[in-house]
Amino acid sequence: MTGQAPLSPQTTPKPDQERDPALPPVVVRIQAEDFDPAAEIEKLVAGKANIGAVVTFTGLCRDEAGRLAALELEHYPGMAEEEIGRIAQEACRRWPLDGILAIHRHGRIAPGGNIVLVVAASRHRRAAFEAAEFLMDYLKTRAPFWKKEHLKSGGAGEWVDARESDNADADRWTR
Amino acid sequence: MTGQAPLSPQTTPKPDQERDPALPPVVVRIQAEDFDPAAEIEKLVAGKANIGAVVTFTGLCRDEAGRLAALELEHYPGMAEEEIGRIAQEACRRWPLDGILAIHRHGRIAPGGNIVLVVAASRHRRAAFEAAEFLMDYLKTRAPFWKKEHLKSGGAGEWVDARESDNADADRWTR
Amino acid sequence: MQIRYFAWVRERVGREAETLEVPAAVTTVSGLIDWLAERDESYASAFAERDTIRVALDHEHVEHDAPLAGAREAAFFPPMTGG
Amino acid sequence: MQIRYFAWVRERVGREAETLEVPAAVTTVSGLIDWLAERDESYASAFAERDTIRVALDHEHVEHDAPLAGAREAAFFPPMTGG
Repeated sequence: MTGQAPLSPQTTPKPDQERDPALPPVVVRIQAEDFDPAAEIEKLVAGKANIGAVVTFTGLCRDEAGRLAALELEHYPGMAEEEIGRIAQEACRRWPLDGILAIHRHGRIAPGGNIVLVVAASRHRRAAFEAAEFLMDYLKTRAPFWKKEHLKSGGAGEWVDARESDNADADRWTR
Repeated sequence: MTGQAPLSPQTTPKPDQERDPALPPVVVRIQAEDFDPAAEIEKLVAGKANIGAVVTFTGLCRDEAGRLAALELEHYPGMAEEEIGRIAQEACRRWPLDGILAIHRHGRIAPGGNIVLVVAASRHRRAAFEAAEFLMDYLKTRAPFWKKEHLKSGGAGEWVDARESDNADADRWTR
Repeated sequence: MQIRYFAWVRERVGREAETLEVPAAVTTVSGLIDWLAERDESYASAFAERDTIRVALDHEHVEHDAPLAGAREAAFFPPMTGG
Repeated sequence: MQIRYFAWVRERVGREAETLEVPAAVTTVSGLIDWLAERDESYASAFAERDTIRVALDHEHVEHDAPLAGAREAAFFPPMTGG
Protein backbone atom coordinates (compact mmCIF):
# COMPACT_ATOMS: atom_id res chain seq x y z
CA MET A 1 0.00 0.00 0.00
CA THR A 2 1.42 3.38 -0.96
CA GLY A 3 0.62 7.00 -0.36
CA GLN A 4 -0.83 6.74 3.13
CA ALA A 5 0.31 9.90 4.85
CA PRO A 6 1.75 9.13 8.29
CA LEU A 7 0.37 11.09 11.21
CA SER A 8 3.16 10.86 13.75
CA PRO A 9 1.90 7.48 14.95
CA GLN A 10 4.12 7.69 18.02
CA THR A 11 2.17 10.65 19.35
CA THR A 12 -1.33 9.92 18.08
CA PRO A 13 -3.43 9.21 21.15
CA LYS A 14 -5.48 6.05 21.50
CA PRO A 15 -9.20 6.80 21.76
CA ASP A 16 -9.25 5.73 25.38
CA GLN A 17 -6.44 8.08 26.39
CA GLU A 18 -7.36 11.16 28.40
CA ARG A 19 -7.00 14.57 26.74
CA ASP A 20 -4.27 16.77 28.13
CA PRO A 21 -6.23 19.35 30.16
CA ALA A 22 -3.85 22.09 28.96
CA LEU A 23 -5.01 21.58 25.37
CA PRO A 24 -7.74 23.85 23.97
CA PRO A 25 -11.28 22.71 23.19
CA VAL A 26 -11.64 20.56 20.08
CA VAL A 27 -15.01 20.46 18.35
CA VAL A 28 -15.61 17.76 15.71
CA ARG A 29 -19.01 17.14 14.14
CA ILE A 30 -20.16 14.92 11.27
CA GLN A 31 -23.61 15.86 10.09
CA ALA A 32 -25.98 15.84 7.11
CA GLU A 33 -27.31 19.33 7.90
CA ASP A 34 -25.68 22.51 6.63
CA PHE A 35 -23.58 24.61 9.01
CA ASP A 36 -23.30 28.33 9.68
CA PRO A 37 -19.61 29.34 9.67
CA ALA A 38 -20.27 32.69 11.40
CA ALA A 39 -22.20 31.11 14.27
CA GLU A 40 -19.56 28.39 14.73
CA ILE A 41 -16.73 30.93 14.83
CA GLU A 42 -18.62 33.06 17.32
CA LYS A 43 -19.08 30.07 19.66
CA LEU A 44 -15.40 29.14 19.37
CA VAL A 45 -14.01 32.57 20.27
CA ALA A 46 -16.73 33.72 22.69
CA GLY A 47 -15.32 34.98 25.97
CA LYS A 48 -11.67 34.52 24.95
CA ALA A 49 -10.30 38.05 24.64
CA ASN A 50 -6.74 36.91 24.00
CA ILE A 51 -7.35 35.38 20.58
CA GLY A 52 -5.58 37.44 17.93
CA ALA A 53 -6.17 35.33 14.82
CA VAL A 54 -8.96 33.15 13.48
CA VAL A 55 -8.45 31.23 10.24
CA THR A 56 -11.45 29.61 8.61
CA PHE A 57 -11.53 27.17 5.72
CA THR A 58 -14.81 26.44 3.97
CA GLY A 59 -14.85 23.68 1.37
CA LEU A 60 -17.66 23.97 -1.16
CA CYS A 61 -19.14 21.67 -3.78
CA ARG A 62 -18.00 22.91 -7.21
CA ASP A 63 -20.30 22.58 -10.21
CA GLU A 64 -17.41 21.32 -12.39
CA ALA A 65 -18.24 23.74 -15.19
CA GLY A 66 -21.96 22.97 -14.95
CA ARG A 67 -21.49 19.21 -15.37
CA LEU A 68 -22.36 18.24 -11.79
CA ALA A 69 -25.86 17.82 -10.34
CA ALA A 70 -24.63 16.91 -6.85
CA LEU A 71 -21.96 15.15 -4.84
CA GLU A 72 -22.89 12.28 -2.58
CA LEU A 73 -20.64 11.92 0.43
CA GLU A 74 -20.35 8.51 2.05
CA HIS A 75 -18.59 8.22 5.39
CA TYR A 76 -17.60 5.69 8.04
CA PRO A 77 -19.68 6.66 11.09
CA GLY A 78 -17.70 6.57 14.29
CA MET A 79 -14.30 6.40 12.65
CA ALA A 80 -14.84 9.72 10.82
CA GLU A 81 -15.31 11.61 14.10
CA GLU A 82 -12.46 9.75 15.79
CA GLU A 83 -9.96 10.23 12.98
CA ILE A 84 -10.67 13.96 12.57
CA GLY A 85 -10.48 14.26 16.36
CA ARG A 86 -7.04 12.64 16.35
CA ILE A 87 -5.83 15.06 13.65
CA ALA A 88 -7.23 18.05 15.58
CA GLN A 89 -5.53 16.87 18.80
CA GLU A 90 -2.25 16.58 16.91
CA ALA A 91 -2.72 20.17 15.67
CA CYS A 92 -3.20 21.27 19.30
CA ARG A 93 0.11 19.67 20.24
CA ARG A 94 1.96 21.28 17.34
CA TRP A 95 0.63 24.86 17.58
CA PRO A 96 -0.44 27.14 20.46
CA LEU A 97 -4.18 27.13 19.73
CA ASP A 98 -7.09 28.58 21.68
CA GLY A 99 -9.65 26.49 19.83
CA ILE A 100 -10.06 24.26 16.82
CA LEU A 101 -13.18 23.07 15.06
CA ALA A 102 -14.01 20.76 12.17
CA ILE A 103 -17.45 20.05 10.75
CA HIS A 104 -17.84 17.65 7.82
CA ARG A 105 -21.14 17.00 6.08
CA HIS A 106 -22.28 13.72 4.55
CA GLY A 107 -25.09 12.85 2.17
CA ARG A 108 -26.12 14.67 -1.01
CA ILE A 109 -24.70 18.17 -1.52
CA ALA A 110 -25.52 20.43 -4.48
CA PRO A 111 -23.01 22.72 -6.23
CA GLY A 112 -22.33 25.81 -4.14
CA GLY A 113 -23.21 23.91 -0.97
CA ASN A 114 -20.92 23.64 2.04
CA ILE A 115 -18.96 20.39 2.52
CA VAL A 116 -16.46 21.09 5.27
CA LEU A 117 -15.62 23.82 7.78
CA VAL A 118 -12.35 24.11 9.67
CA VAL A 119 -11.63 26.90 12.15
CA ALA A 120 -8.39 27.47 14.08
CA ALA A 121 -8.03 30.23 16.68
CA SER A 122 -4.76 31.34 18.23
CA ARG A 123 -2.92 34.31 19.67
CA HIS A 124 -0.72 34.14 16.58
CA ARG A 125 -1.44 34.44 12.88
CA ARG A 126 1.03 31.83 11.66
CA ALA A 127 -0.19 29.23 14.17
CA ALA A 128 -3.82 29.71 13.10
CA PHE A 129 -2.98 29.50 9.39
CA GLU A 130 -0.75 26.47 9.75
CA ALA A 131 -3.08 24.55 12.06
CA ALA A 132 -6.04 25.07 9.72
CA GLU A 133 -4.05 24.00 6.67
CA PHE A 134 -2.57 20.99 8.51
CA LEU A 135 -6.04 19.89 9.61
CA MET A 136 -7.41 20.20 6.08
CA ASP A 137 -4.45 18.39 4.48
CA TYR A 138 -4.76 15.42 6.83
CA LEU A 139 -8.54 15.43 6.73
CA LYS A 140 -8.38 15.07 2.92
CA THR A 141 -6.10 12.03 3.06
CA ARG A 142 -7.13 10.35 6.33
CA ALA A 143 -10.77 11.11 7.21
CA PRO A 144 -12.97 8.25 5.96
CA PHE A 145 -15.17 10.07 3.43
CA TRP A 146 -15.76 9.22 -0.22
CA LYS A 147 -17.35 11.39 -2.90
CA LYS A 148 -19.51 10.13 -5.73
CA GLU A 149 -20.56 12.42 -8.56
CA HIS A 150 -24.14 12.69 -9.79
CA LEU A 151 -24.18 14.26 -13.24
CA LYS A 152 -26.71 16.65 -14.68
CA SER A 153 -26.78 14.45 -17.79
CA GLY A 154 -28.19 11.73 -15.53
CA GLY A 155 -25.25 9.47 -16.35
CA ALA A 156 -24.18 6.94 -13.74
CA GLY A 157 -22.11 8.71 -11.09
CA GLU A 158 -18.40 8.01 -10.78
CA TRP A 159 -16.46 7.81 -7.54
CA VAL A 160 -14.06 10.72 -7.31
CA ASP A 161 -10.44 9.58 -7.54
CA ALA A 162 -8.01 10.47 -4.79
CA ARG A 163 -5.45 13.02 -5.98
CA GLU A 164 -1.76 12.34 -5.58
CA SER A 165 -1.30 16.05 -4.85
CA ASP A 166 -3.37 15.64 -1.68
CA ASN A 167 -0.91 13.06 -0.37
CA ALA A 168 1.94 15.40 -1.25
CA ASP A 169 0.19 18.22 0.64
CA ALA A 170 -0.13 16.06 3.75
CA ASP A 171 3.45 14.82 3.46
CA ARG A 172 4.70 18.41 3.78
CA TRP A 173 3.96 18.28 7.52
CA THR A 174 6.26 15.31 8.11
CA ARG A 175 9.31 17.03 6.65
CA MET B 1 16.97 51.15 5.94
CA THR B 2 16.61 47.46 6.64
CA GLY B 3 13.84 44.90 6.85
CA GLN B 4 11.53 46.32 4.19
CA ALA B 5 10.04 43.23 2.56
CA PRO B 6 10.27 43.49 -1.22
CA LEU B 7 7.06 42.96 -3.16
CA SER B 8 8.27 41.97 -6.60
CA PRO B 9 8.66 45.62 -7.59
CA GLN B 10 9.02 44.64 -11.24
CA THR B 11 5.45 43.35 -11.38
CA THR B 12 3.68 45.68 -8.96
CA PRO B 13 1.33 47.78 -11.08
CA LYS B 14 1.35 51.54 -11.01
CA PRO B 15 -1.96 52.95 -9.77
CA ASP B 16 -2.76 54.30 -13.22
CA GLN B 17 -2.31 50.95 -14.93
CA GLU B 18 -5.42 49.10 -16.05
CA ARG B 19 -6.34 45.89 -14.26
CA ASP B 20 -5.97 42.74 -16.30
CA PRO B 21 -9.61 41.84 -17.13
CA ALA B 22 -8.79 38.15 -16.62
CA LEU B 23 -8.02 38.79 -12.94
CA PRO B 24 -10.76 38.21 -10.35
CA PRO B 25 -12.50 40.97 -8.42
CA VAL B 26 -10.44 42.61 -5.70
CA VAL B 27 -12.27 44.31 -2.82
CA VAL B 28 -10.27 46.57 -0.49
CA ARG B 29 -11.89 48.73 2.16
CA ILE B 30 -10.47 50.86 4.98
CA GLN B 31 -13.13 51.81 7.48
CA ALA B 32 -13.78 52.74 11.09
CA GLU B 33 -16.96 50.65 11.29
CA ASP B 34 -16.96 46.98 12.21
CA PHE B 35 -17.42 44.37 9.47
CA ASP B 36 -19.46 41.19 9.19
CA PRO B 37 -17.22 38.35 7.92
CA ALA B 38 -20.17 36.12 6.96
CA ALA B 39 -21.85 38.81 4.87
CA GLU B 40 -18.59 39.71 3.14
CA ILE B 41 -17.86 36.08 2.27
CA GLU B 42 -21.38 35.61 0.93
CA LYS B 43 -21.00 38.61 -1.37
CA LEU B 44 -17.62 37.38 -2.61
CA VAL B 45 -18.76 33.86 -3.57
CA ALA B 46 -22.34 34.68 -4.64
CA GLY B 47 -23.18 33.27 -8.04
CA LYS B 48 -19.81 31.56 -8.54
CA ALA B 49 -20.56 27.83 -8.36
CA ASN B 50 -17.04 26.78 -9.26
CA ILE B 51 -15.38 27.99 -6.06
CA GLY B 52 -14.16 25.01 -4.05
CA ALA B 53 -12.29 26.71 -1.23
CA VAL B 54 -12.71 29.87 0.82
CA VAL B 55 -10.07 30.83 3.38
CA THR B 56 -10.83 33.61 5.83
CA PHE B 57 -8.49 35.35 8.22
CA THR B 58 -9.88 37.52 10.98
CA GLY B 59 -7.46 39.55 13.07
CA LEU B 60 -8.77 40.53 16.49
CA CYS B 61 -7.65 42.94 19.19
CA ARG B 62 -6.16 40.90 22.05
CA ASP B 63 -6.57 42.06 25.62
CA GLU B 64 -2.89 41.30 26.40
CA ALA B 65 -3.75 39.40 29.55
CA GLY B 66 -6.22 42.07 30.66
CA ARG B 67 -3.69 44.90 30.42
CA LEU B 68 -5.19 46.59 27.35
CA ALA B 69 -8.16 49.02 27.31
CA ALA B 70 -8.04 49.51 23.53
CA LEU B 71 -5.85 49.76 20.47
CA GLU B 72 -5.87 52.93 18.42
CA LEU B 73 -5.12 52.36 14.75
CA GLU B 74 -3.68 55.25 12.77
CA HIS B 75 -3.45 54.93 8.99
CA TYR B 76 -2.36 56.81 5.89
CA PRO B 77 -5.59 57.49 3.98
CA GLY B 78 -5.25 56.87 0.28
CA MET B 79 -1.98 54.98 0.49
CA ALA B 80 -3.50 52.31 2.77
CA GLU B 81 -6.10 51.35 0.14
CA GLU B 82 -3.59 51.56 -2.70
CA GLU B 83 -0.91 49.49 -0.99
CA ILE B 84 -3.29 46.71 0.07
CA GLY B 85 -4.75 46.81 -3.45
CA ARG B 86 -1.28 46.29 -4.92
CA ILE B 87 -0.65 43.30 -2.63
CA ALA B 88 -4.05 41.81 -3.53
CA GLN B 89 -3.36 42.24 -7.25
CA GLU B 90 -0.03 40.50 -6.80
CA ALA B 91 -1.83 37.60 -5.07
CA CYS B 92 -4.17 37.38 -8.09
CA ARG B 93 -1.20 37.02 -10.39
CA ARG B 94 0.44 34.35 -8.24
CA TRP B 95 -2.58 32.11 -7.54
CA PRO B 96 -5.70 31.13 -9.51
CA LEU B 97 -8.24 33.06 -7.43
CA ASP B 98 -11.94 33.64 -7.95
CA GLY B 99 -12.05 36.54 -5.54
CA ILE B 100 -10.01 38.28 -2.86
CA LEU B 101 -11.05 40.76 -0.21
CA ALA B 102 -9.34 42.79 2.50
CA ILE B 103 -11.01 45.08 5.02
CA HIS B 104 -8.89 46.95 7.58
CA ARG B 105 -10.36 49.06 10.34
CA HIS B 106 -8.89 52.23 11.82
CA GLY B 107 -9.64 54.20 14.98
CA ARG B 108 -10.17 52.87 18.47
CA ILE B 109 -10.81 49.12 18.81
CA ALA B 110 -11.51 47.34 22.10
CA PRO B 111 -10.19 43.86 23.04
CA GLY B 112 -12.14 41.16 21.22
CA GLY B 113 -12.99 43.59 18.41
CA ASN B 114 -12.24 42.92 14.73
CA ILE B 115 -9.20 44.64 13.19
CA VAL B 116 -8.73 43.03 9.79
CA LEU B 117 -10.53 40.60 7.49
CA VAL B 118 -8.94 38.81 4.55
CA VAL B 119 -10.84 36.37 2.33
CA ALA B 120 -9.45 34.38 -0.61
CA ALA B 121 -11.64 32.19 -2.80
CA SER B 122 -10.37 29.68 -5.35
CA ARG B 123 -11.13 26.38 -7.03
CA HIS B 124 -8.21 24.97 -5.05
CA ARG B 125 -7.53 24.68 -1.35
CA ARG B 126 -3.79 25.40 -1.45
CA ALA B 127 -4.26 28.51 -3.60
CA ALA B 128 -6.85 29.94 -1.20
CA PHE B 129 -4.69 29.23 1.88
CA GLU B 130 -1.50 30.60 0.35
CA ALA B 131 -3.09 33.72 -1.12
CA ALA B 132 -4.73 34.61 2.21
CA GLU B 133 -1.50 34.08 4.14
CA PHE B 134 0.54 36.00 1.54
CA LEU B 135 -1.88 38.92 1.71
CA MET B 136 -1.74 39.00 5.53
CA ASP B 137 2.06 38.72 5.66
CA TYR B 138 2.54 41.64 3.27
CA LEU B 139 -0.26 43.65 4.80
CA LYS B 140 1.49 43.42 8.20
CA THR B 141 4.79 44.75 6.85
CA ARG B 142 3.68 47.11 4.04
CA ALA B 143 0.20 48.51 4.69
CA PRO B 144 0.56 51.95 6.36
CA PHE B 145 -1.13 51.31 9.72
CA TRP B 146 0.25 51.91 13.20
CA LYS B 147 -1.08 50.64 16.51
CA LYS B 148 -0.96 52.56 19.78
CA GLU B 149 -1.91 50.87 23.04
CA HIS B 150 -4.29 52.43 25.54
CA LEU B 151 -3.86 50.75 28.90
CA LYS B 152 -6.51 49.93 31.49
CA SER B 153 -4.19 51.45 34.09
CA GLY B 154 -4.63 54.74 32.27
CA GLY B 155 -0.90 54.92 31.64
CA ALA B 156 0.29 56.76 28.54
CA GLY B 157 -0.13 54.51 25.53
CA GLU B 158 2.91 53.12 23.74
CA TRP B 159 3.25 52.64 20.00
CA VAL B 160 3.42 48.92 19.23
CA ASP B 161 6.84 47.89 17.94
CA ALA B 162 7.15 46.16 14.60
CA ARG B 163 8.13 42.51 15.02
CA GLU B 164 11.13 41.12 13.18
CA SER B 165 9.20 37.87 12.77
CA ASP B 166 6.67 39.69 10.59
CA ASN B 167 9.41 40.66 8.16
CA ALA B 168 10.63 37.07 8.16
CA ASP B 169 7.08 35.90 7.40
CA ALA B 170 6.83 38.24 4.42
CA ASP B 171 10.30 37.29 3.19
CA ARG B 172 9.17 33.66 2.85
CA TRP B 173 7.28 34.60 -0.33
CA THR B 174 10.39 35.90 -2.08
CA ARG B 175 12.34 32.68 -1.68
CA MET C 1 -15.47 -10.41 13.26
CA GLN C 2 -17.46 -7.46 11.96
CA ILE C 3 -16.38 -6.55 8.41
CA ARG C 4 -17.39 -3.28 6.74
CA TYR C 5 -17.02 -2.03 3.17
CA PHE C 6 -17.23 1.52 1.84
CA ALA C 7 -17.58 3.31 -1.53
CA TRP C 8 -16.67 1.18 -4.56
CA VAL C 9 -15.41 -1.68 -2.36
CA ARG C 10 -18.93 -1.82 -0.87
CA GLU C 11 -20.51 -1.69 -4.32
CA ARG C 12 -18.34 -4.52 -5.64
CA VAL C 13 -18.78 -6.77 -2.60
CA GLY C 14 -22.50 -6.00 -2.72
CA ARG C 15 -22.96 -5.37 0.97
CA GLU C 16 -22.18 -2.74 3.61
CA ALA C 17 -21.25 -5.02 6.46
CA GLU C 18 -21.27 -8.63 7.62
CA THR C 19 -20.15 -10.69 10.57
CA LEU C 20 -17.79 -13.51 9.61
CA GLU C 21 -16.02 -16.29 11.50
CA VAL C 22 -12.42 -15.68 10.49
CA PRO C 23 -10.23 -18.84 10.71
CA ALA C 24 -7.59 -18.74 13.43
CA ALA C 25 -4.91 -19.16 10.75
CA VAL C 26 -5.75 -15.71 9.41
CA THR C 27 -3.65 -13.43 11.61
CA THR C 28 -2.90 -10.31 9.49
CA VAL C 29 -4.81 -7.77 7.41
CA SER C 30 -3.11 -9.19 4.33
CA GLY C 31 -4.23 -12.69 5.26
CA LEU C 32 -7.77 -11.44 5.79
CA ILE C 33 -7.80 -9.88 2.31
CA ASP C 34 -6.56 -13.20 0.80
CA TRP C 35 -9.28 -15.08 2.63
CA LEU C 36 -12.06 -12.65 1.62
CA ALA C 37 -10.93 -12.47 -2.02
CA GLU C 38 -11.37 -16.25 -2.31
CA ARG C 39 -15.03 -16.18 -1.20
CA ASP C 40 -16.50 -15.46 -4.64
CA GLU C 41 -16.12 -13.28 -7.72
CA SER C 42 -17.65 -10.20 -6.06
CA TYR C 43 -15.00 -10.25 -3.35
CA ALA C 44 -12.28 -11.09 -5.88
CA SER C 45 -13.31 -8.03 -7.92
CA ALA C 46 -13.47 -5.78 -4.84
CA PHE C 47 -9.94 -6.72 -3.79
CA ALA C 48 -8.40 -7.00 -7.27
CA GLU C 49 -6.64 -3.61 -7.08
CA ARG C 50 -5.16 -4.77 -3.85
CA ASP C 51 -2.58 -2.02 -3.39
CA THR C 52 -5.25 0.69 -3.52
CA ILE C 53 -7.34 -0.84 -0.72
CA ARG C 54 -7.13 1.00 2.62
CA VAL C 55 -7.87 -0.77 5.86
CA ALA C 56 -8.99 0.25 9.32
CA LEU C 57 -9.06 -1.99 12.40
CA ASP C 58 -11.39 -0.77 15.14
CA HIS C 59 -11.57 2.71 13.53
CA GLU C 60 -7.82 3.21 13.10
CA HIS C 61 -5.87 3.19 9.84
CA VAL C 62 -3.46 0.24 9.56
CA GLU C 63 -1.06 -1.07 6.93
CA HIS C 64 -1.63 -4.40 5.16
CA ASP C 65 1.02 -6.12 7.27
CA ALA C 66 -0.71 -5.22 10.55
CA PRO C 67 -1.73 -8.12 12.83
CA LEU C 68 -5.46 -8.55 13.42
CA ALA C 69 -4.64 -8.90 17.13
CA GLY C 70 -8.17 -9.42 18.36
CA ALA C 71 -9.72 -6.49 16.49
CA ARG C 72 -13.51 -6.56 16.60
CA GLU C 73 -14.08 -4.63 13.35
CA ALA C 74 -12.18 -4.47 10.06
CA ALA C 75 -13.13 -2.00 7.32
CA PHE C 76 -12.02 -1.92 3.68
CA PHE C 77 -12.30 1.11 1.42
CA PRO C 78 -10.64 3.08 -1.41
CA PRO C 79 -8.38 6.09 -0.76
CA MET C 80 -10.36 8.83 0.97
CA THR C 81 -11.75 11.78 -0.99
CA GLY C 82 -13.43 13.92 1.66
CA GLY C 83 -12.83 17.56 2.50
CA MET D 1 5.94 69.73 -1.55
CA GLN D 2 3.33 68.18 0.73
CA ILE D 3 5.01 66.42 3.69
CA ARG D 4 3.11 64.04 5.97
CA TYR D 5 4.06 62.39 9.26
CA PHE D 6 2.51 59.40 10.97
CA ALA D 7 2.57 57.68 14.38
CA TRP D 8 5.52 58.64 16.58
CA VAL D 9 7.19 60.58 13.78
CA ARG D 10 4.06 62.77 13.72
CA GLU D 11 4.09 63.11 17.51
CA ARG D 12 7.75 64.16 17.57
CA VAL D 13 7.48 66.62 14.68
CA GLY D 14 4.32 67.97 16.31
CA ARG D 15 2.21 68.12 13.15
CA GLU D 16 0.39 65.83 10.73
CA ALA D 17 1.25 67.56 7.50
CA GLU D 18 2.72 70.70 6.03
CA THR D 19 3.57 72.17 2.65
CA LEU D 20 7.22 73.13 2.31
CA GLU D 21 9.35 74.73 -0.41
CA VAL D 22 12.11 72.17 -0.78
CA PRO D 23 15.36 73.64 -2.17
CA ALA D 24 16.28 72.45 -5.68
CA ALA D 25 19.54 71.08 -4.27
CA VAL D 26 17.56 68.46 -2.30
CA THR D 27 17.09 65.66 -4.86
CA THR D 28 16.80 62.43 -2.85
CA VAL D 29 14.79 61.08 0.08
CA SER D 30 17.99 61.02 2.11
CA GLY D 31 18.68 64.67 1.26
CA LEU D 32 15.13 65.56 2.26
CA ILE D 33 15.59 63.87 5.65
CA ASP D 34 18.87 65.79 6.18
CA TRP D 35 17.14 69.05 5.31
CA LEU D 36 14.12 68.38 7.57
CA ALA D 37 16.27 67.22 10.52
CA GLU D 38 18.06 70.58 10.49
CA ARG D 39 14.86 72.62 10.88
CA ASP D 40 14.65 72.40 14.68
CA GLU D 41 14.92 70.04 17.63
CA SER D 42 11.48 68.49 17.04
CA TYR D 43 12.49 67.41 13.55
CA ALA D 44 15.93 66.36 14.72
CA SER D 45 14.29 64.13 17.34
CA ALA D 46 11.80 62.69 14.84
CA PHE D 47 14.56 61.68 12.44
CA ALA D 48 17.18 60.68 15.02
CA GLU D 49 16.60 56.93 14.57
CA ARG D 50 17.14 57.47 10.90
CA ASP D 51 17.41 53.83 9.83
CA THR D 52 14.01 52.98 11.26
CA ILE D 53 12.17 55.71 9.32
CA ARG D 54 10.10 54.45 6.38
CA VAL D 55 9.28 56.72 3.48
CA ALA D 56 6.58 56.87 0.82
CA LEU D 57 6.55 59.13 -2.24
CA ASP D 58 3.11 59.70 -3.73
CA HIS D 59 1.73 56.71 -1.77
CA GLU D 60 4.43 54.21 -2.75
CA HIS D 61 7.15 52.80 -0.49
CA VAL D 62 10.65 53.92 -1.47
CA GLU D 63 14.16 53.44 -0.10
CA HIS D 64 16.19 56.31 1.34
CA ASP D 65 18.31 56.56 -1.80
CA ALA D 66 15.29 57.13 -4.06
CA PRO D 67 15.23 60.36 -6.10
CA LEU D 68 12.43 62.80 -5.27
CA ALA D 69 11.84 63.08 -9.04
CA GLY D 70 9.01 65.55 -8.90
CA ALA D 71 6.95 63.72 -6.26
CA ARG D 72 4.09 65.84 -4.93
CA GLU D 73 3.85 64.14 -1.50
CA ALA D 74 6.42 62.61 0.82
CA ALA D 75 5.44 60.73 3.98
CA PHE D 76 7.59 59.66 6.93
CA PHE D 77 6.63 57.01 9.45
CA PRO D 78 7.87 54.14 11.66
CA PRO D 79 7.71 50.50 10.53
CA MET D 80 4.09 49.45 10.01
CA THR D 81 2.19 47.52 12.68
CA GLY D 82 -1.22 46.94 11.11
CA GLY D 83 -3.05 43.68 10.54
